[in-house]
Order: sequence, then C-alpha cells, then structure tokens
Amino acid sequence: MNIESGQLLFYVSASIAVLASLFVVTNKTAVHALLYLVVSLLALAMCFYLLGAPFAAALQIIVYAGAIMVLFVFAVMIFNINQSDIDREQRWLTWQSWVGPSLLAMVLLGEIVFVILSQQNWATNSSSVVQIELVDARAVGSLLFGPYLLAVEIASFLLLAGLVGGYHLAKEIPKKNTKQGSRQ
Amino acid sequence: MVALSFLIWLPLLLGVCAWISEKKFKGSGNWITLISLFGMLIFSIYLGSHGTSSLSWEWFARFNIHFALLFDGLALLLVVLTIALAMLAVMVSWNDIEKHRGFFHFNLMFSVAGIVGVFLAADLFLFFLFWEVMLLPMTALILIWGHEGRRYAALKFFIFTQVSSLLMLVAIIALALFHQSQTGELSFNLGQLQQLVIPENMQYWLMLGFFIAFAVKLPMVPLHSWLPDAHTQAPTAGSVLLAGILLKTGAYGLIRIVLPLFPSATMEFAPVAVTLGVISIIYGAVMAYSQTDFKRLVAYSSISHMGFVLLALFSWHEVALQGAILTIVAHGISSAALFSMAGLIQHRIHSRELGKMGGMWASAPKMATVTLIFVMAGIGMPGMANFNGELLTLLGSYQQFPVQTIVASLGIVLSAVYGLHLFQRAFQGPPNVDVVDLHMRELVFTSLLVVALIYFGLQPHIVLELSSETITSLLQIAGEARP
Amino acid sequence: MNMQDLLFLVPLLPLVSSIILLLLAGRLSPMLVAVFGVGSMALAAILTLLIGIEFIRMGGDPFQQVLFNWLPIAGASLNFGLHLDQLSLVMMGVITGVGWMIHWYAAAYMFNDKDVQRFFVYMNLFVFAMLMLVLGDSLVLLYLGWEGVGLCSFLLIGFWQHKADNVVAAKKAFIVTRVGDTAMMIGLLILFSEFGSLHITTIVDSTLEVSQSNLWLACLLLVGGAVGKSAQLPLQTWLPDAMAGPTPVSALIHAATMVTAGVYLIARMHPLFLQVEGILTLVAWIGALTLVLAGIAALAQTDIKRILAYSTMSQIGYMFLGLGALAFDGAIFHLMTHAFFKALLFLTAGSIILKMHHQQDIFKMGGLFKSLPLTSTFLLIGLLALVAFPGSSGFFSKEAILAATYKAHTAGPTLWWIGVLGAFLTSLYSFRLLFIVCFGPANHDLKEPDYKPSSQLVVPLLPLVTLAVIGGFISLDFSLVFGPAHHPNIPLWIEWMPVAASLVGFILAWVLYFPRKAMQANDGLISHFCRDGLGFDWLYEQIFTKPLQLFARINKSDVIDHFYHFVGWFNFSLNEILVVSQNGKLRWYLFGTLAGCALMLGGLLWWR
Amino acid sequence: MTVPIEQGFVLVALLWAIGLVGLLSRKNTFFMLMSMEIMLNAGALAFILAGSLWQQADGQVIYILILSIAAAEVGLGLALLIRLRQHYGDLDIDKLDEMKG
Repeated sequence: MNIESGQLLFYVSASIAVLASLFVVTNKTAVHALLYLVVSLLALAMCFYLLGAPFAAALQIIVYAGAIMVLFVFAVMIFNINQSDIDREQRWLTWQSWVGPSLLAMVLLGEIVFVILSQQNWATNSSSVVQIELVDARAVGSLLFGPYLLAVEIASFLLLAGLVGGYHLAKEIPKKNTKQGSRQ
Repeated sequence: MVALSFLIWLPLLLGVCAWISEKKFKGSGNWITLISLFGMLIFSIYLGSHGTSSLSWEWFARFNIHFALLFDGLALLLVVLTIALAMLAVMVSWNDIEKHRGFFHFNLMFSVAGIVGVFLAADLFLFFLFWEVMLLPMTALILIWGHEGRRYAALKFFIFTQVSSLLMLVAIIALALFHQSQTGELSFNLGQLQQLVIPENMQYWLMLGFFIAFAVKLPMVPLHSWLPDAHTQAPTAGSVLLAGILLKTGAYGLIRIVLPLFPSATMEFAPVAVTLGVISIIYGAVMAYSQTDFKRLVAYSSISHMGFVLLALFSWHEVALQGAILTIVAHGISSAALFSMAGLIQHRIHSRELGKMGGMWASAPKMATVTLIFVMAGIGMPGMANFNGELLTLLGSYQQFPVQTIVASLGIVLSAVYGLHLFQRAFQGPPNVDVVDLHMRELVFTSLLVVALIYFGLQPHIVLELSSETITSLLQIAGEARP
Repeated sequence: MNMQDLLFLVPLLPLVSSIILLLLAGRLSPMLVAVFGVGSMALAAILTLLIGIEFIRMGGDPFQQVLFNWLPIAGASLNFGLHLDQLSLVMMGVITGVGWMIHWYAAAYMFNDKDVQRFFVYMNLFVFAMLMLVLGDSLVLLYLGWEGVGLCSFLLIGFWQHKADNVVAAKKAFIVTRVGDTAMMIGLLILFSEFGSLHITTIVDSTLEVSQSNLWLACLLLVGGAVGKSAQLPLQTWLPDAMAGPTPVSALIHAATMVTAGVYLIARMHPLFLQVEGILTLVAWIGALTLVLAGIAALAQTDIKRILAYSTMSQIGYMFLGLGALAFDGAIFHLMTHAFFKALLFLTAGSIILKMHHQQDIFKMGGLFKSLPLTSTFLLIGLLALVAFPGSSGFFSKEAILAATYKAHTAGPTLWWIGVLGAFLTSLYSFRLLFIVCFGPANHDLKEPDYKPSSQLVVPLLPLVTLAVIGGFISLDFSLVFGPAHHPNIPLWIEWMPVAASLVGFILAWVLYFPRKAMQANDGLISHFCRDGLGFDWLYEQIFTKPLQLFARINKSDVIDHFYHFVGWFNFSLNEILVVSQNGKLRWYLFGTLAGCALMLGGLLWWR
Repeated sequence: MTVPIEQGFVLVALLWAIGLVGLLSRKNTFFMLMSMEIMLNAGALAFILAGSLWQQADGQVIYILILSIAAAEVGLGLALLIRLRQHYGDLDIDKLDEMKG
C-alpha cells in the first residue's frame, strides 16, 4: 500500500469524521443528525482500518454504525418526530446557547492539544511518526479470552443489565402514572 | 478470666430481658433492672475482691486488636460507682417514664454496658468502641424521654462528642502506626504503647488529640457548651448518669491514657491545661449563679467541679491526684443527688424554674433538708465527700501552680454564692407552691446518698486505697519523664 | 477512769442530740425536744467542768485524743483528733457553759414556735461545730468547725425563712464569711506547702526554716479568715443583718461564740504571728478601727439588737487590739467576759422584745424600769459590765488589753488612745440604750407584769448575771500556751483613763439622751449614714454584687455558646449558598465539572 | 503506513470537544445522546491509536469493551428517552430538575 496515499486517506476520513460530527451537533432534524452520525462513525471506521486495526474497523461498521444506530433509528420512529419538534428545536438553538459551551470546549481543546503537542517522545523511536503494523483479530481474540476474560464477563453482565433495564423502562406504562395522563 | 467480660454482656442481656418483660408485664422492667443492677454490683465487688484481674482475647488478629479488659482498683471503684448510680437512676425515674418504658430500661442498661466497657478496656480500639457505644443510648435517652428542647440538646451532645472523638480516633491510629514503625507490629494495647518512647513533638500532638476528646467529655471551658443543654433536657435518669458517670469517663481517660502515655507532653502542656481548669472553675461557678433553671444551675456547677479534676490531674502531684480521684467519686454522688432532687421537684411542680419554686421548706421539710445537705456537699462543706477532694486538689496543686490554685480557691466563694442561690430560691422565702414531701422510696435513696456523702467525707480511705496503685504508677512514670 | 478520755463525748453529745432530733423530725413533743436539746448541753457542760477540773489538777499539760484517721493525705496523713490545752479548755468552757444557759433560755423562748425541733437541731449542731473548731488538732478540722458554724449561722439567721429579708441576711452572712474562709483556705495551702503538714502543733512548734514572705502572706490570709468570722473591718457588714435570727441565736452565735472564733484562731496560731514583722500591728489596727467605727455606728441605731450587734463588733475589736498588742491572754479573757455579759445583754433584750410583742425599736420602748424592773436590772448589769464599770467583769479584761496596748511594741500609745476613744463611745451608746429603753415616758401599751423570778426566761440569766459581775475575778492560766503572763508597769493615769472616758461618755449620754419627753430618732443625713453601717454595704454592693449580677444577667445564655451557634449558623449559610448551585439542571452540573477540569488542567500546565 | 501520532490525538481531542459542545448546548436529550456517542468514539479512537502505537492488541480489546458499554448505554438511554417523551411530550433535559437541592 502506498504510504502517501494511506496518510492522505487518513486525513480525508478524519476531516469527514470531524465535519460529520459538527453537523450532528448542529443539526435540527433528528434523522439528519443521525445520518451524519453514521457517516462520522464510518469515517472513524476507516481511520481504525488505517491505524492497523481492521477488526475494530469491522466492528465499528457492523456493531456501531449498524446495530447501535438502528436502535437510534427505531427510537426516532417511536418518537414520531414532526414539524413541531423541528420548530421547537429551532427555538431552543439560539446563538447564546452556543457561546458558553463553545468557549469552554475551546479552552479544554486548547489545553489538551497543548498537552499532546508538548509531549516530545511519543514512542521509542525519536520520530513522532509511527510505522503502523497490522494487529489482527486473532491477536485480539486471544487477548480477549485470555487475560481479559473477567472484563468480558463483566461486559456481558452489563449488556444483560442494559437489556433488562431497557425492556423494563420502555415498556408501555399505565396511563394514570404519566403526567400527561393525569393532566387530561 | 472470662467472668470479667460478663460485666459488659450482662447489662446488655438483662436490658433486653427488662425490655421484653416490660412489654408483657407492665412495671416489671423497673424491678428487673434494679435487681439485675444490684446483682451486678455484688458481682463486680466479688470480682474486685480478688485483686486486679485481666482478660485478653484475640479479636482482629490482622491489626493486632484484642478484646482486652483490665479490672484494677480504679476500674472497680468507677464500675461500682456506675452501677450504684444506675440504680439511683432507676429509682429516681420509677414512675417518671411514660412512653416506651421497656426500651428506656434497655437504653439505661446499654449505656451502663458502654460505660463499664470504657472503664475496663485495656485496648485503645476497644476503648474507642465503648466510647462510641455509650454515646448512642445516652443520645437516645435525651432524644426520646427528654424535656421540651430535647432534639436540640441531643444533637448538640452527639455532635460535640462525635467530633471530639474523631480526633481521638486519629490519635489512636497514629499511635498504633507509630508503634508499627518502631517495633514492626501494630498495637492498640495500652500496656505495650506505654513502653514506646515517643518523640517530644509527636507526643504533644497525640496528647492534644486525646486531650480534646476527654476535655469535651469532662467538660472544660470553652468546650462545655453541650453540657448545660444535655443535662437540662435529659430525663432525670439521663442527667444522673450524665453528671454522675459520663463526665467521669473524661477524667478517667486522662488518668488512664493521656497521663501515662504522654508524660512529658502533659507536663509541657500542664500550665495551659491547669489554667483552663481554673477558668472552668470560675466560669462554671459564675454561670451557675446566672441560671434560673434548677438543672441548668447544677449542670454549670458540674463544670466548675470538674475544673478541679483537671487542675489536679495536670499538677502531677501525688496529693492532687488523690484529690482528683476523691473529687471524681464525690462529684459523681453529689451531682447525681442534686439532679435526682431536680427530678423529684420537676415531677411535682412540672417546672425547673427557680422562680416557680420558693418556700418549699414549709410544705416539704424532708426534701428541703436532704437538698440542703446535697447543696452543702456540693459547695464543699468539710465533713462531706466533695470537701476532701477539693482540699487535696488544692493542697497538691499549690505545690506546682500556686497562682492558678489561688485563683481556683476563689471558686469556693462563688460556689457558696450559687449554692445558696439555688437552695434559697427553691426552698426558702415566702411559700410559693405546696409540694408533697418525700415518700418512702424517695426517702430511702436520698438518705443512702446522704450517708454515702458523709461516709466518704469522713472515711475516704477506701477510695484512695483502691486507686493507690494507679497513682503510684503515674508518679513513677512522672519521675522517669521529669528531666 | 481518766476523765480526759471522755473528751470526745463533749462534742459528740450535741451532735448525737442534733441527729436524733433531725431523724425524729415532727414526732417529738416540744417538751421532749427541749429535754434533748438542753439536756445534751447540760451534760456537755458538766462533762467539761469535770474534764477541766481534772485537767487543771494534772497541771494543764496539753492532751491529745485521736479518734480516727480522717484524710490519708500522701505524706501528711491527717487524723480526726482532739487537742485540749488551756486555751481550748477556756473556749470549751465558754461554749458549753454559756451555751447551756442560752439553750435553756431558748427552750423557753422558742417553746411555742412550731419549728422548735428544727431550731434545736441547728443549735446543737452549731455547738458541735464550734467545739470541733476549738478542739480540733489540725487546721483542717478547725476548718470543718469553721464552716460548720458558718452553716449553722446561715440556717439560724434564716430560721424564720418565710420572710425574704431573713433569707437575704442569712445568705449575706454566709457569703461574706465565706470570703474570709477562702482567704483562710489559701493560707492553709501556703502553710501546707511550707510545713508539709496541717497539724496545728506541728506547724506551731516547727523549727523549719520557712520563707518569711510566704509566712507573712499565710498569716495575712489567716487574719483574713479571722476578720470574716469575727466581723471586723473590712468584712464586718454581715453581723448587723444577722440579727434577723431569733434572739437566743444572736446571743449564742453572734455574741458569745462564733464571732469570737477569729480571736481564737489568731491566739491559737500566735507563734506564727510572732515570727513575722508587722502582722500583729495590722491586727491591732484592724481591731482599733473596727471598735471605733462600730461604736459610731452603734450610736445611730434604733433597733436594740443592732445596737448590741455593733457593740459586739466593737468589743471584738478590743480583742483584736489585745491580740495585736501581744496580750493574747487578755484577749481571751475579754472573749470570756464578753461572752458572759453580751449573752446576758442579748437574752435580756430577747425578754424585752418578747414582752413588747417583737417590737425592737428602742424609741417604741421607754420607761421599762417601772414596768419590767427585773429585766431592766439585768440590762443595767449587763451594760455596766460592757462599759467596764470598775469591779465588773468587763473592767478587768478591758483593762488588761488597754494596759498591754500602751506598752506593746506592736501597738503603742496611738492605738491606746483609740482604745480609750472606744471606751468613751461604748459608754455613750450603752447609756443611750439604757436611758431610752428604761427611763422616761413609756411609748408603748404594755400591761403585763414582769417575769416571775422563777420563770424559765429568768433562771438561765442568773448565772450569767453572776458571771457578768464577778467573772473578772476568775483567774485564767495560759502560761503553757502563751508563755508566762507579764503585767506591764504602767502609770496610774493610764490605768484609769478608760474609766474616765467612760464617765465622760456617761455624762454626755445623760445630757443628750436622758429622756425628758418622748424621744424621736434623729433622721439627719449623718445618722442615716451611720445607721447603714457607714456605707460599707453600699460600697460592696457597687463593687462586687452589682457587677456579678450584671454579668450574670448579660451572660445568662453563655457567650461561649454563641460561638458554637455561629459555627452552626455558618454551616447552614454555606449550605444555603451551595444549594443554589444544585439547580437540578444536568447540563449545568456538567458544565461545572468540566469548567473545574479546565481550571485544574490549566493550573497544572501553568505551574508545571 | 505512517501516521503522525500526535495528529491522531489531536483528532481525538477535536472529536471529543465537538461532542462536548453538543452535550452542553443542546436541550434535546436525543441530541445529547448522540453527542455522547461522538465523545465515546473519540475515546475509542484514542485507545486504537494507543494500541497501534505500542503494537499491542489491548487497545482493540478496550475498544470492544467501549463498544459494549456504548451498546448498553444507548439501550438504556433510548428507553429512558421513550419514557421521557411519554411523560412530557418533548425531550427537554431541563425539565428533569426535581433533584435540585
């Protein structure tokens, strides 16, 4: 693979990810934002691949951009978003609401970037450019089911808890318990 | 000796018995508590008659914490005092308690267990545990059966004690860790810790941690402000226990822990402590004079009396130490007696205000006579127990701190001022209220108190003999620590 | 059996009687009460007499009796022991003898009072305490008696406790004397630290080298104690108010025995006083000033008992003068004769007051010689002894003191002249009292006849009358306590000068006070000032009582507590402030958290 | 292929900051959730970067764990959002302020 083109590809996908993320954050329509999010995730998957983690890239596409985003899509469907929601979104998003968070984020970003750039010796080699080597799924798998077995188990518990909790919470609730219901 | 630990389990167990039986048969709790306390009294004297005994069970082996008890003369003295005053507390509040009577008895016995534990503990961790244990039932006593301002008083009592005992906990842990750094092993055992040679500076800070905890309990001005509220708002039984014994745990801690563990630091600190003691004496007396509430007045007078103990203990003089122990016993009896009189009066006229009393001698001469004797004991009438303590305290402290002792002597005048103020406002002058005189049960325990006060006034030997071992060892430590 | 071994019974008898009366409160008839109360005193007095005879027969050597070990003070264990010597024998004689008479009289005087039993409890307890005071072999035991008599004095002054005034007077007496007691207590501390013991003989006979300044201070403090108990300047204010008690109480406690305890104390500890410079001169000056001031104050009184009270104060002033002039034996002699005639005077006054239905104002009396001839004669005899009429008991004792004063190196002519002035004042107020009470027109409507000679209110007075007249001829021997008596050679005019002064006083009293018409009390400003005890009460009120009360009122709720309240308030306020930030808005929290992160990270980078 | 590693981390920071801005400024909880996804992804990228830096598989392992956390979080979060929508009719996060002090 061409080294130059790989690096170029990385920059392009990174730019896409950043731009898509920006759109996610600023968009007023939930579905559009969601689609931008998928784009952003896919761009990141590309990055992962370029960084020598093809397995992670695959998972990013299948699980993240696939399964998890489907959840979002279902949610949007259940929400039944219409024009009034978009209008409300329009009302909420005044320019004032952006000032504070942006400033804070700028400051933090500046600080973090300063920290990152002020580190001189990132790796053992003197250059800050790293030769990427492929780490394949086999290595990941043997590690995952070796030393990290406990973490895997805990993650399974977490998912189970998430499953049960999600089911319980999203269940149709009796009308009398809702505020809407009591108001009517 | 396993039997020793019964002194702690028994009150707990019997307290539960009293609780249950009070639920089944109304009024039986009083008798059960009284009889079991009496049994414990006999038991403790029997145990004490065999001389010093001790016990040590491994508890948390990892931290080298032991369930270690030590029952020597001083402990015997205070345990007997505790049980006797607990009996007084039961008799005083025979008909006073209206709600949760069973639980009341349980709390009473629970606090007795805690206090006895404090007096017996020979392991600092255990000591701290009991120190906290005795706090809970006492707070409950104030909170549930107290008078009008009980919530405030109970909270104040709890916070003061808790904050100060945290300092003690820090000091205990620091001490144990220091032991580890010196010998490679954690230790909470008092005897082992006494062997430590602690550097001057560290000794001073550790000493302060313990000192503040005990000074709050004692209490010492300016850490006294929980006491008037707690004593005033507590039910009579609570006041009796508080004034009679709980304050003594502070003094006991000073004798058992602060003085022997940190001899040179206490000597360095002595001028400050003694001055604070003198301030307590004078300030307590003046504040007692300012009060119009019977119990509050007696509460402030306790501060004044315990100032003498502080003065005596930090003088590091044999006579003064004798005086301190005599004062501890004497004040235990006389203040408990005065609080029980306050309880009897409140039971009759439903008020503690001196303004609502007056001229009660006319209708209740026996009560007046008994109160007069208690007041006179309190203000240091020779021939009564308190006088011996004060005299020995002053004689001993004068050798070390002449100026402070002379100022402390002024407390004698002030004690007369508040004592007479109390007595005259309540019992003399134009009759204001008619009260029922003492009846048989009340007469019995008040006369026992009178006899005790006069007996210890004329024959203080037994107290001093029991405590002589402690005093001797303290003096030995002092001799080694003095440059 | 040796009579002296029964010494312990002398204090024990009154104590036992007191305890019996206390325990059987309300169960005994007044007659039985009197039998117990007076009987115990009679037994004690007879026992004292027997012991005294034996003691003198044995040559007067001090006798010790240890009853039991009291205070095991480390290194100086203290016994509960009695010490009998010539000094304490005389004191014991006065206490039991005069005390017996007063008890007897009191039994009749108080017979109809419903609290007669309580009265005798206190009286007997008082006698016990007083006997402990004089017999105690250690200063602590003496202090026990000292406080005990103070307590009984308090109880007896406030005996009729339904009256608020009596109660206040009782409290005042106790607290003012307690000031003195405290001084004495501090004195004990110093003595203990110097001598390592509180046993009187050990201290007195000690050959230890002691610091003069400490000893001086200790003596000064002992004088402070004496001054408080004996109502001398500056702690004299309680005595006139103490007259609120029943009259026999005034006779026993505030004339014959307790108030002279200070004199006893100084006499008992005199070897210490001889070791330090100047302290005896101070004692003499205290006595001299008190005797003059009390004499002046007595002149303005209208209450018969208050006159006698000031007179007592002034006579004790003489005793202090005697002590200061090294005439310890003279002082004790005067103490004894004073006990005789002042007890007589008080009891006589009591008889008059009883007849007058508790009227104590002398201007409401008058002409009593006609209506109460016997009582008035007793009064006259008592007053003659008081003004030291030649041949009466008071003459010899006062003469002894004044003669010694003139010569003594610690006193001198100036003090002697003051003493003579005192004699003049004594005579003036005594005859003022006599003239106003017994002569002139009657200002009352008394119809009853005088007491019968066989009355129980008269019989106890007869021994006192006899002693007031001939008591001066009793020769007391104090050689083993105070050293051999020496009679200074003094010019004749000095010996008779006090008599002349008394004569002048008599004449002046005749001119000023002999009632030619109905008399009125002088109500001028100066009279008021003198009647109120020369302003000492006012002064002490301003200096001590008012500030204490003010402080008590201001600080009732304890200023230190405010600090803890502040801590509580501070925390609550802090809570109020922090609660504002807890607005429930998730984004706000997040913003806060991240701003904190930004700050910390920034700080870290800045100071790295 | 070579990637300047600090540039990778700058990308992480950038994504994270964008997510943060969204999280702080959006009132709609749905958008907040999405912003959180972006932030999570930034975190995941950081681990992948570190993994490739050290030539170790651990980074990817952690990525998988992050993935499962994200899955659980999204599941629960969306369920909550559905309840929220049922209660209030909209997804205004500021309406959930009953825990204020």
